[in-house]
Order: sequence, then C-alpha cells, then structure tokens
Amino acid sequence: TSNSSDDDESSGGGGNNAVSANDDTGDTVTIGFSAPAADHGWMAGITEAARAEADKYEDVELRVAEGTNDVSTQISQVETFINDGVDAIVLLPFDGAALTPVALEAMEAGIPVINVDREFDSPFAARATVLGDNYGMGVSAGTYVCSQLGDKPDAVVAEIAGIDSLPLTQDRSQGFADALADCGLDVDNRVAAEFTVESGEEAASNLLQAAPQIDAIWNHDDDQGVGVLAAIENAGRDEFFMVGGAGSANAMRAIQAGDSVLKATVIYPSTQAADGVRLARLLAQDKSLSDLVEVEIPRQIVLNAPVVTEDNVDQYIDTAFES
Amino acid sequence: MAGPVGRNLGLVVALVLLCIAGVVTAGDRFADIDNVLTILRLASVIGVVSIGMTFVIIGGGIDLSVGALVALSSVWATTLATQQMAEDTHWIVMVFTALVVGSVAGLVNGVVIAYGKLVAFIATLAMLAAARGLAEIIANRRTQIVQDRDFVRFFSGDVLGIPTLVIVFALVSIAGWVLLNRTTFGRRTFAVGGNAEAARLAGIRVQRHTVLLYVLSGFTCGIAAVLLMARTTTGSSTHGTLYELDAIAAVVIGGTLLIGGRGTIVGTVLGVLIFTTLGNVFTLNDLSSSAQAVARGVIIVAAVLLQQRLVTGSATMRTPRSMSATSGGPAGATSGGSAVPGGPAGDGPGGDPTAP
Amino acid sequence: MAGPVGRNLGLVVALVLLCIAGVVTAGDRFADIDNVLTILRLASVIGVVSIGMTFVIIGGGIDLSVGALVALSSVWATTLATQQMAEDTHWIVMVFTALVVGSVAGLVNGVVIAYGKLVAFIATLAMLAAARGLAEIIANRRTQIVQDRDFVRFFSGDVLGIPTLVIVFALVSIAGWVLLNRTTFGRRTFAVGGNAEAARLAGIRVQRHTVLLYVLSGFTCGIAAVLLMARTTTGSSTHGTLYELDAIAAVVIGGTLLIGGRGTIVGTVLGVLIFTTLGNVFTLNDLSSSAQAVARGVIIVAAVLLQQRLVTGSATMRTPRSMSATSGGPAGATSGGSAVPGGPAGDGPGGDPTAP
Amino acid sequence: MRGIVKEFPGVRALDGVDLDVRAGEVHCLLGQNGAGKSTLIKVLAGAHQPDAGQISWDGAPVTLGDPQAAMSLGIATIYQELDLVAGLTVADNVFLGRERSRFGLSRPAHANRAAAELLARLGHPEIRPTAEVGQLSAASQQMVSMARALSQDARLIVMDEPSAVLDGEEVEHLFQVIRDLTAEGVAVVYISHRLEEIRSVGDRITVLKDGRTVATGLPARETGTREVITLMTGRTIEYVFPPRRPLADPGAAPLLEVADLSLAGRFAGVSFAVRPGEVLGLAGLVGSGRSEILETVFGARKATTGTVTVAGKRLRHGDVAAAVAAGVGLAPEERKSQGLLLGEPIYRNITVSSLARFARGGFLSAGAERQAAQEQADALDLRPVDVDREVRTLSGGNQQKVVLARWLLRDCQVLLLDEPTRGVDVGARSEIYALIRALADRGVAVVVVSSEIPEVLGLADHVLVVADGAVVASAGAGELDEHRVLDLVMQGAAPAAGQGDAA
Ligand SMILES: Nc1ncnc2c1ncn2[C@@H]1O[C@H](COP(=O)(O)OP(=O)(O)OP(=O)(O)O)[C@@H](O)[C@H]1O
Ligand SMILES: Nc1ncnc2c1ncn2[C@@H]1O[C@H](COP(=O)(O)OP(=O)(O)OP(=O)(O)O)[C@@H](O)[C@H]1O
Ligand SMILES: [Mg+2]
Ligand SMILES: [Mg+2]
Repeated sequence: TSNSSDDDESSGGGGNNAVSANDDTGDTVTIGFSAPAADHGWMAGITEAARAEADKYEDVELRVAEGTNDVSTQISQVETFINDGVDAIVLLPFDGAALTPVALEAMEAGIPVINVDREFDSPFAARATVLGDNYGMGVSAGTYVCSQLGDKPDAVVAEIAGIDSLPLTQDRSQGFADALADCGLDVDNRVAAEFTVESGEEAASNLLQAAPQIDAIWNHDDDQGVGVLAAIENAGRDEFFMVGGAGSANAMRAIQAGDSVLKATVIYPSTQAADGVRLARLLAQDKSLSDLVEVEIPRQIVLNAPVVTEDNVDQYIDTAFES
Repeated sequence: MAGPVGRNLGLVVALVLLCIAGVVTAGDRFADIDNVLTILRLASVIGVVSIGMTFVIIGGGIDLSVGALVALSSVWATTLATQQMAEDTHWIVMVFTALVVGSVAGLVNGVVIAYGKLVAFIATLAMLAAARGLAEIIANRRTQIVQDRDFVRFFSGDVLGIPTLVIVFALVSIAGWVLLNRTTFGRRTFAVGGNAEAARLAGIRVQRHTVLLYVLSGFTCGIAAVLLMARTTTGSSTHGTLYELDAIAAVVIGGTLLIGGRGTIVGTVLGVLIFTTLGNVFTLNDLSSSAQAVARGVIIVAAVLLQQRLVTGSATMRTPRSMSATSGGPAGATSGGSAVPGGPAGDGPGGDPTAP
Repeated sequence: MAGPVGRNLGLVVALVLLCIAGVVTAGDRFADIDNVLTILRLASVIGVVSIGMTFVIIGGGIDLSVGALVALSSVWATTLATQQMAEDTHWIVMVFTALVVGSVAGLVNGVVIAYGKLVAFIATLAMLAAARGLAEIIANRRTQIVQDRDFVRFFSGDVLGIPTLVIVFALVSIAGWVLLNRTTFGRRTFAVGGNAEAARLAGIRVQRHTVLLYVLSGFTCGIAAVLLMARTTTGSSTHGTLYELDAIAAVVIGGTLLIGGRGTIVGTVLGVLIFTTLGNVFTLNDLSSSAQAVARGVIIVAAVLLQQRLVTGSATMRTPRSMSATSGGPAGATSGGSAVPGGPAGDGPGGDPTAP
Repeated sequence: MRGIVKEFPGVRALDGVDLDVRAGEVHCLLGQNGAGKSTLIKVLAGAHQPDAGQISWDGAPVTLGDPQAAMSLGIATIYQELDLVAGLTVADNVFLGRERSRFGLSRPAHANRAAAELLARLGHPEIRPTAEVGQLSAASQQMVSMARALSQDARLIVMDEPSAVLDGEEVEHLFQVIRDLTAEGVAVVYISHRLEEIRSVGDRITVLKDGRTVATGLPARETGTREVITLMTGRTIEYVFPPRRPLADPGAAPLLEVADLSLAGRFAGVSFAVRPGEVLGLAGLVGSGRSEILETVFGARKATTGTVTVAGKRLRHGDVAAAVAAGVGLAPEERKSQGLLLGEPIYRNITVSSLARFARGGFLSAGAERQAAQEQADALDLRPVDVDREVRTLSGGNQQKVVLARWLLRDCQVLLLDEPTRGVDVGARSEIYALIRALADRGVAVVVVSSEIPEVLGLADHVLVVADGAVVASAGAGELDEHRVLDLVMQGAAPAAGQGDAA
C-alpha cells in the first residue's frame, strides 16, 4: 500500500469538513515547504504527506526545498522563498530557535509562515503553528508503562532515545521521566540511536547486554524500532514489553499481530506538515477552518499523542506512515 | 603562471554554466539580486571555514573538526555567563569568546599533531567527537538564544545593500589571499605542505608552523560561529554539522591538492560558490531531494572533469610533467586519494607526488 | 619486521586496557560471552567494509562512498522484484544482487578515478551523494523488510555458538589478509600506493589495478549490506550512514598510511574492535552520549599515542632513516594529513614518504 | 633508434636523436645535464611515447606503448631516479610486476632465494631480500635496481647514472658485472658523467647535446677526454680544480668548531674545525656516516653528545632553524626529497631560507624576491633562465645549482655540501668547483662530502677520512693521495663491520 492512498483515506476521514467551500478551487497559491533531511522514515513521511496533500489541490503549487540538517542552508531556503514571493511558507525547522529570525523576516514581508513540529521561540514568527507534542509523547509512553508496571516498584525500565542532540529528544525523555516518576519508577538504562534502523539495532544490542533483565522499553521512534526488534529477536529476549514511538504502519501491524514484544506505540503524527499545507492554503486564500465558528485560522494546534495498543490499533493503522 | 582566472577557468565555466542553468530554469527568480545575496549569505559561513581549511590542506594537513568547532564556539559564546558579560559590557565580548574558543581548540589540534605526532586525520576526528560532546554538555542540548539585539542587528544588517555576512566573507577571503600569496607565512605554508623535510632543512620551524595552521583554521571556525550566531540568533551544539565534508569538498574542487603544497584561495571561493549555487538552483526548481542528491553527484564529477579538460587543454604549454597524464596517468590516478591528477590546479598535473 | 602482534602492539595494549576497563566497570556483564558476541556482531558489518577500505587506502586512494554503497546494495537486494525472484528460486539471489550492485558501483568509482583521472576524494564523494539518492528513489524512502525467513535465519544463526555474521567477518578478514600479503594482487597494491610511477615502470597496469581496488571495496560493501540486511531484517537507504568516517578511522588507527603504500589487515581489524568495544563499554556504563563523545575523542588520541610510543620505543634500532623522527619529526608531523608520523605501523616511522 | 623526437610542454627534450646499440657492447651515452639522456632511455623503455621517430629491434620496427612492451622485448632499464617502492621488501621490488605465483598465491621463499642469488652475483650478499627497501642506503637501493634488471634476463640493459651513488670500489664491482653481461652477449647502454668510467668500461660513445646527437659510435677508449667534453659542451673546459689560495689569515679563529660530536649508533667522537676561507673534505666509503655527520652538525639530527660552535656561538642540538639563523647552510645528499620543493618555481626554492629579507612585517615584496633569485640564477648560469619554472622540470645538475643558490643568497658563513656534484655534468661540475673555491675565498667555511676521492683531494684544503662512524685520519690535502685514502678507508672499515649499510 502506498502512502498516498493512505492519505486519501485519511483525507477522506478528515475531509468530512471538506464538503464546505474550503475545498473549492480558489486562486492558485504557491507554498514553500522546507524540512530537515529525510534521513529517517518519519521525516520522509512528513515531506511525502505534504506533497500528497498539495497534489490534491489544483490551486496549490508546492515548492519543496531540499531537506537539510544545516540550519544555515535551511535559512537560505526560506530566504529563497521570500525572494520568490511565495504566498505562504510551511516550515519544519531543524532547530526552531535558529530559524526564528528568518521566519520573522518572512512574516514581516507579509508571507504567512506555518510552523510545524519544532516551535519557534518568538510568537510573531509564525501565523499558525502545528505541533506534535514531544513532551506529551513521553508522558503518554510513561503513563502506559506505569499502567502496566505500576505494581512493580523495582521494575527495570529502559529507554532507547532518538538523536540525542535534538531538543525534541530531550523533551520526550523529560516527559517520559516525569510520567514514570508519578508511579515511582525511573529510567534504569538509556541509550540513544539515530532514528535509523541500523542505529536502532546497534543501540538495542548493546542495551540488552547492559541490562540482563528488563521489564519495559520505550523506544522513541518506530523507524529505528525495526532494528530494535531485530536485535531483540537476535538476542532471544522476551521478558519485557516494548512501547514504540511515532506510529509507523510497521509498528502498528506488529501490535496488531501481537506476536512480538511491541505492545504499544505512541503516535507522533506524520501528517503535521500536510496539515500545515492545508492551513497555508487556507491562509493564503483568506479562508477559515470550517469546523470552527472562529473566522480566523487558530494560532496554534497541538496534536494529540495517543497510545496505540492492540485494542485501538484498527482505528489508527490507516493513517500511519509507512517507514 | 596564468592568472587566477586562467588557472581556475574550468571552475569559472562551471559556475557560469550553473548560473545559465539557473536563469533558464528559474528565470528572474534566479537572477534577482535578492536571490544572489541569498546565495552569497549562505556561502559566507561555510566559505569562511573553507578559507581556513585551505591553509591547513595546503600545509599538508586536514581538519575534520571544523564543524564541531563552529558548534563549540557558538555554544560557548552564547552561554548565560558570556551573554551576561556581553550585556554588562559590549557584544564584542561574544565575538571575542567565539574567536578565542575556536583558536584554542585549533591550538590543541595543532599541538597534538605537530608535537604529539598524531596523524591529522585521527587527531581532528577525535576533536570532532570531543568538541561536539563538549558543546552538548555545555548547552545541555538546548538551543541557546542570543539575547543581544545589537549583536544580531550588526551582523545581520548590511552596508550599501551588501549584507554584513557577505562583507565578512569577502574580507576573510581577501585576507586569506594576501596571507597565502603575499606573506612569508603563506610561502612557508606551501613549503611545509610541499615537502616538510626540505622545509625543515631550509630552516623553517615546521612544527610551529603546523600549529599556527590549525590555530588559523580554528580561528576561522570562530568567525563562522559568529556569523552563524547572527544568522540564526542561536548557539547550538548541532551547528555546523558535516561542515568538514563540505569544506574539504569545496577546497578540493577548488584545485587544492589533498597531499598539500598546492592550492589557491580563489579556487576555494569558487568551489564554495558552486556548491551553494547548485543548492539554490535545485531549490528554485523544486527537485526532490533524492533526485537532487543524484544530480549533485553527477554535476560534481562533470565540473571537475570540465576543469581538468579546460585547464590541461588550454595549458598543455604550461603543464610540464604531463607524462603520467598522457600515458595513462597512473600516479595521479591512484594517489587520487591525495593528488589531483590532471591537476585542476592547472599546474603540473599528474606530477608524481611520490617520486623523489 | 616484527610479527603482526609486535607491529600492532600499541593497538593490542589499547584493546586490552579497554577490556580491563570494561571488566572493572561493568564486571560480568562485560565479560559475558553473549556480550563479547554482541561486540563481534556489531563489529562485523563495519569490519567488512573496513577490510575493503584498507585495500583502497593502501593503494593510495580513498573511498567515501562505502556507506552509501551499503545502503544502495541493501535497498536493491530487498526491492519487491528481487525478493520475488528470491522467493521463486533461492535467497542466494538477494545475496548475489547485493554483491553485484556493490561491485558495479565500485567499478564506476574505479573507472572515473583511474581513467577519468578524478581525485578519489571527489569522485567517491559524488558517488556518496548519487548512490544514497538513488537508494532513496528506489526504496521510495521506505524501509524494506526482508521477507525471506530462510535468509534471515541463515545469517543471524550461528555455527557452534559463533554467529554467522562473525564467521563471515572472520572469513573476509582472512581472505583479505591472504590477498594482501600472499598474492601478486596484494604486492601490486602496495606498489601502486607506495610509488605509482615505479609501479608503472615495472610494467604494472596501474589504472586497471586501481579499478580493481574500488571494485573490491564495492564488493565488501555488498557483503556488508547482506550482513546488515540479516541483522536488521531490512534494506534501507539510511543504512551505513557515516560508515565512511568509521571505516577510515578504523583503518588509519590500525596503522595504514593515508598516503598509501603501507598498512595491515590485522591493524584494521584491531581498529574496528577498539571502536566497537569502546561503544559497548560506554553503553554498559550508561554514559550519556555527549560524555561518550568527549571520552571517545580523548581515548582515540590516547590509543594512537600509546601505539606510537610503544612501537617506536621498542623499534628505534630498526628504523634507520629516523632523522626526522628523532629530531622532532616535522615531515610526518605536518604531512600528518596523510602520513602517520612516528608510524603507528611501526615500520620506518618518519621515513620520508616522498623518498624512493 | 632513428630521429626520435620528444616534446614536453615548453621543452623539446629530444630533437631527432639517433642511437644504435649492438649486442654485447657497452654503449655510453654522454651529454650535459638536460641534454636529454634520461628522456631518450625512457622512450626506449616505453615509459615515454616519442612524438616522432622510429625504434627498431632486431631490425624490425617496434612500437613500445608501455613499459611492459619494452620488457617483453628484453629491454631492462635502471632509471636515474631510483624507482623502487619504499614500503616493499627487496625481493618484492626485484620481481615487481613479474611476480611468480602458484595458484594465485605468491611464493615469498622462492622469490627471496632468487633475489639473494642475484644480489650475491652483484657482490652484495649482505643485502637481505626481506629488508624493506626504504630502509636501505642509496647505494644498496641502486643494487636492488640492478638486481631487478638482471632478473629480467634482458638482452639490453639500460643504466642511467648507476654509479652516481656508488663509491670507487662498488663501481669497480659494477663494471665487473657489466663485463660478465656483455660477455654473454647482452648489450648495455651506460650513462654517466664520470668520463674516466666511460673509458674503463665503454665500447662506443654517443654524445647528446640539447636533444640532438652530435656524435655517435665513437670508440670509447680512443676518444680523448678533451674531445668528448668539447662535443658535449661546445667549448673546451679544463677538467681541473681551481687553485687553492693560501688562507688570508691562517691564524683566524675557526668559524665552525665541532667537538666530540656523537650520534648514538651512527658515529662517535667527531671533532674538527674549519676556518674562514677553508674547505674541509670528508672522504670515506658510502655508508661510513659522512652524511650523518653533516646532518648532525646542521641540527637535522639531534646529537647525543658534543658541541657545535659557529663563530663562537654554541648551537642548540637538533635545531635546524637556529643553525640557519647562525649562518649555516646544508645542501643535502638527497636533493629531491630533502632539498627541493619540487612543485614550486625556481625562485621560491632559492628564496625560501631568506624570506625575512624580502618581507616587511611579514609581507613579501615579490618583485625584490624574484629579482634577487634571478641574480643568483644568472650568476650560477642556471638553465632554464626563467625562474618561474617548476623545479621538478629541471635536470639534476641545475637542481643542484638551485640548492646552492639558496645558500648563496642567504650569505652563509658555513656551508655544508653533501655530494655537491652528484649527477652533475663536467661543465657544471667545473663551475661548481670554481664556485666553492670562490665562496671560500670570500671567507666562507665549507665542508664537502664526496664519494669521489679525487674530488675531495682536489677541492679540499684539509681532509678527514671517515670510516664506520669514526674519523680515522686527518691531514692536509697535499699530504694524501688516492691510494693512501683508500687504504685508510679500508683499514677503518675492516674491524668494525656489522654496522655498515648492511641494514
Ligand atoms: N636513521 C638511520 N637509522 C639507521 N641507519 C641509518 C640511518 N640513517 C643512515 N643509516 C645508515 O647509516 C650508514 C651511514 O649513512 P650516511 O648516509 O651517513 O653515509 P655516507 O657516508 O654519507 O654515505 P652515502 O654516500 O651513502 O651518503 C648507512 O649505512 C645508512 O644506511
Ligand atoms: N617530464 C618533463 N616535463 C618537462 N620537461 C622535462 C621533463 N622531463 C625532462 N624534461 C626536460 O627535458 C630536458 C632533458 O632532460 P633529461 O632528464 O633527459 O636530461 P639528462 O640528459 O638526463 O640530464 P641529467 O644528466 O641531468 O640527468 C631537460 O631540459 C628537462 O628539463
Ligand atoms: Mg638524466
Ligand atoms: Mg652521504
């Protein structure tokens, strides 16, 4: 199944509101889109979802800059969009704070900026913000672990983080730690991978050696999770359960099948940028969110980070990204 | 032999072709002055680093730690303490801090390499890991925001329409050119990189000079950190990721030999501009990033081949040891890891670097 | 001179120290057989790549594209079409595909470098970009799961308790050792890297040999892709990220000169083991990744210094033209980008690399 | 070979050269530095492709597209620049490109044995086949090249200045090998700048000048030295040493004083003093440690004990820069690897040690620099005249002049010259002798190392004979003759064997 068909369905779901005039073709708008390098599945899913979303509208021309993890390069991409006079910019910054000045510049130039995923540090830098909830993700994972292990105060909890130098990773870990603390648990072993299958396998292999007995693992990212599961299988370990993160289709299928240690995953929506594109289009065309009474697009939308388990997986699997 | 343009003819042609491609595919949007400034602004940060790298490579070394040093300098210059001090006095304190941190780290590199006799590749790779780790620890993995508005205003402003960043880059390039071509320091750099033993026997203090080269590279990293701080209003341990590869690529495509002893600042600047313009043209044309990667690979190869053909073609009269080049140039071909066969530098291509 | 152990004494000592550190800090968890096998399994993939890299570097080149080639091979070998074919016949088809893709990409590298006379650094950097882009396009940026259970079972299984991965690594190492030290091909690799002009005058077809070296490197990337597919049960365009730096670091720390002409397989294997063990010990001690980075940098420098001191210390009587080494070794110190001053390889440190 | 033409960018190295070599003869190729001798034999070896001309072998025209083609015809070449792979063993180098293998596996034992046989035949059984070539002395390396050529069972062996790094005894041995070869019908092309060698081993002579054949087929023994020199240079040159003049001030304090200098494991207890205007010669066999003495005096190696004093000031051990600052200059033995920045223009090579003179505040005045270099080049009659040419394209003799020019420009008080005339033709040689003498007359203290005993005797005021790392005799040049020196050298060498260049 390709992602775009998934998205069609999802937009079919979300498209209930599209019966409104919002989906009518309006003035053609050019939207600039810039995101970090698609060096892992979730980020690739982001860009792809954004493109797919734009394809659905005849009146949207999406200009996608090469994904980059160098803030300087990303800044220049936004500058290029400003020079170009695009109608709106959807920006998933590699580092929110670092991209703030250029976003401000765009706003000052009259180009609405939709900030996705990693927040700017100035409220004036974006017209609207679509956020995944990284801290909330950690909290959801922690709460789920608590719910399973709450009665075992000396349970061993391990964490496989994503790229450690990213603030979002810090947020997730913080949320996780906070939630665990609520039920008297803490993280006993923590390793960091790099959002890739391979790094996940490597980190997990070492982790399993470091901790001979584990009760629960939270793995930040389902992409690297494929590798983590491979490592677990190789080591022949199954005394614990694992919670994933991001919510890839792979992970959900594994949860559905129920034959691995992966019992749950916390969704971190990969459709944020697609939402951003929609908002950008509406903004550029002076439309509003049809399901809201409010005539203006809201300033901030924080997406939920629900826990997907065997019980509710059917509900989410269709919108999951393929990694 | 041949002026800088002649020697870098291929690069100039490649850049012009690239610009033509830009104009054809993106029209006014490319040729727009704002767009040109955008390209130059982007080129500034990596460009400054590449100038320092040019010296190190001509001097026979390599510096893999530049990206990490940019990160470390930017983080150190934006700690609460530094910013507090800057607020109490003047933002120049932040600039100063960045430059000192970069230079000192470069000093460590240099001492370990020259006196500890470690291979530069390993020593600076170790510094890469250590400096980035240190930056993370200092910043506690958070992005640190520059509070001083004056600092940002100064560096992100412009003079007569030319962004300060670009002016800094131009100044650094000119200073680099003068230093390399018009001073004893530059002359010694060529000597040390060309034949360290001969340089030593000619009375040059090779070790001390080596140290200075790495300090210089660290210093340019400090400058780059300042520019990046101005551009992003932040200091962060993720700044400068993979700058080492970008800088080395720009230097090498600019005709500087990886084995040292030969290279030009002009070539490096052109190399930086080619890479930056390439990215800009791609963005204007909305290419998917995978396709961009493929195209980038092909274009790099094409540009270097062009440079070789043009320079060796027009310069057969100037290229002495064309022996290996004509006869199937094996020396260069395989010491390719280090030598530039067919010599993009245009002088002495394929000159067997290992023959005595 | 001196057996492989003697020559790599410093590395062996470094590894032993590391193991002692592991035992002291993590006790049984480190010394556990499972843990040792984990280290070896992790070392296998990068180890295989490093063996190929050793040949390329001894031959005077460099291959920055290895990581991308691993990715491309793994993706190509796990496309629906390939997997379908494998299902219809035998999983060996997937292995075969990976090896062929790696070798052909290596062939392209080699031809561009040897006959196109491009610097290896630039040519393989271009291949890095292109191959990864191509991998992304083919995989459509998805992680492709290996469906064939037999394949996974075969490679992730073990023989007499030793994981197949480790056995493959051992076999590749032994084959590499024999090829380098006991065959004409190996002799010629040293010759081509040590003095390409002399090799040419001796009638060696230097260009053809160069091509073969890159094919060999591509081939090992194919093997590594197979191992990685087994380890992760996937093919992905993100596989092998930054392998180029890891492999080069392992090779160089193992005493192979970046300018070519000198190096050992044993050193490379030790280099790989040191890096992998380091990561393992860090994880067992639950070090933060930033602290790991700093420690890693310091330990790398320490290990190489140790290697130099130990080997040159015990070998002063064997190193004749040590002029530069004893008197403050500048030659090596600055050609540090390329030469190993004080020669971790233990043979002829400071021996002026340009002397015949 | 008929009408061979080879052009390099900017240079017509060969301009219609004819050469014919008969089986069983030693054909000597003569010519000044840069005449094109090496280029010619590289064409013959298939290493260069001629731009025009015809090569015939056994009467049939052949094309030598690459070195392998030449080798397969039976042409073996010993190149002027020792083209060996430093990192490989002696045996590997001997058989490089023609390795024997079984089932794809090499046979080191077999190769070692064969290499040992060849080296023994060359009179150098002490060179171990398993030794790394980079560790050997230049002379031993030359032997490895010889062994390489012998191993090819060639019908024509070309030797480009094989004797340059050999001392008298070794040269004699080489000649014996050459005679054995020719007796078997092998033809030899022999290049040397030492005319007396030509006379003793050569059969016929071909003289090159500026890339053209000026004479070919002259009988070696019957042609007079003067005639040959005239052919080579186009003028008559007295192959003599300039007259010594009495020291202006015989009682002057020594400019360079070396006392009890030692370098562990190499030489010990060396003492000497050189007064201004004096030329001190160091004679000895190859490998006796003369180069190392010079290098240690210069600070390029760190002395274990002893002192070096220049004009009353003690030099710090192991500090070249300090020595240079004190006015000491060294023209090293290995010109290319130790003396020259090959990729840089001539003028930069000349000025590299005097940069401070052309700099104000670190900034160079390029004009003054180039002009000063040009003056030196003109004074030494350097060719080409263009000081912007890369040094690597110069012939050996002219490269040597560049190194000398460097120290002349610096106005050195003490000049250490290690084999200053190696690979230098007769014309240039006389010039260099005159130059050395002129320097001495200007008050410079000169130390000369040479493997040619007549050269040391003719040039120096005072001679030290070095054997096995020790000074075995010290005498005025007039008190010694060639035989006496040889005797001293041999006596000194005999007892302390095992430390020589056996490596
Ligand atoms: N660093 C060294 N370590 C060990 N042996 C050395 C070293 N340098 C030189 N030798 C050996 O010491 C001996 C003396 O060398 P040196 O070059 O001083 O001799 P020389 O009299 O100048 O002869 P030549 O004419 O070959 O230069 C030689 O056998 C040489 O191989
Ligand atoms: N690869 C080259 N590129 C340019 N010029 C060259 C090259 N090789 C030789 N030459 C020039 O060709 C001419 C002949 O050089 P060659 O080396 O054949 O002289 P030679 O007779 O061997 O001199 P020597 O006695 O000094 O060895 C010289 O002017 C030299 O500068
Ligand atoms: Mg010659
Ligand atoms: Mg000597």
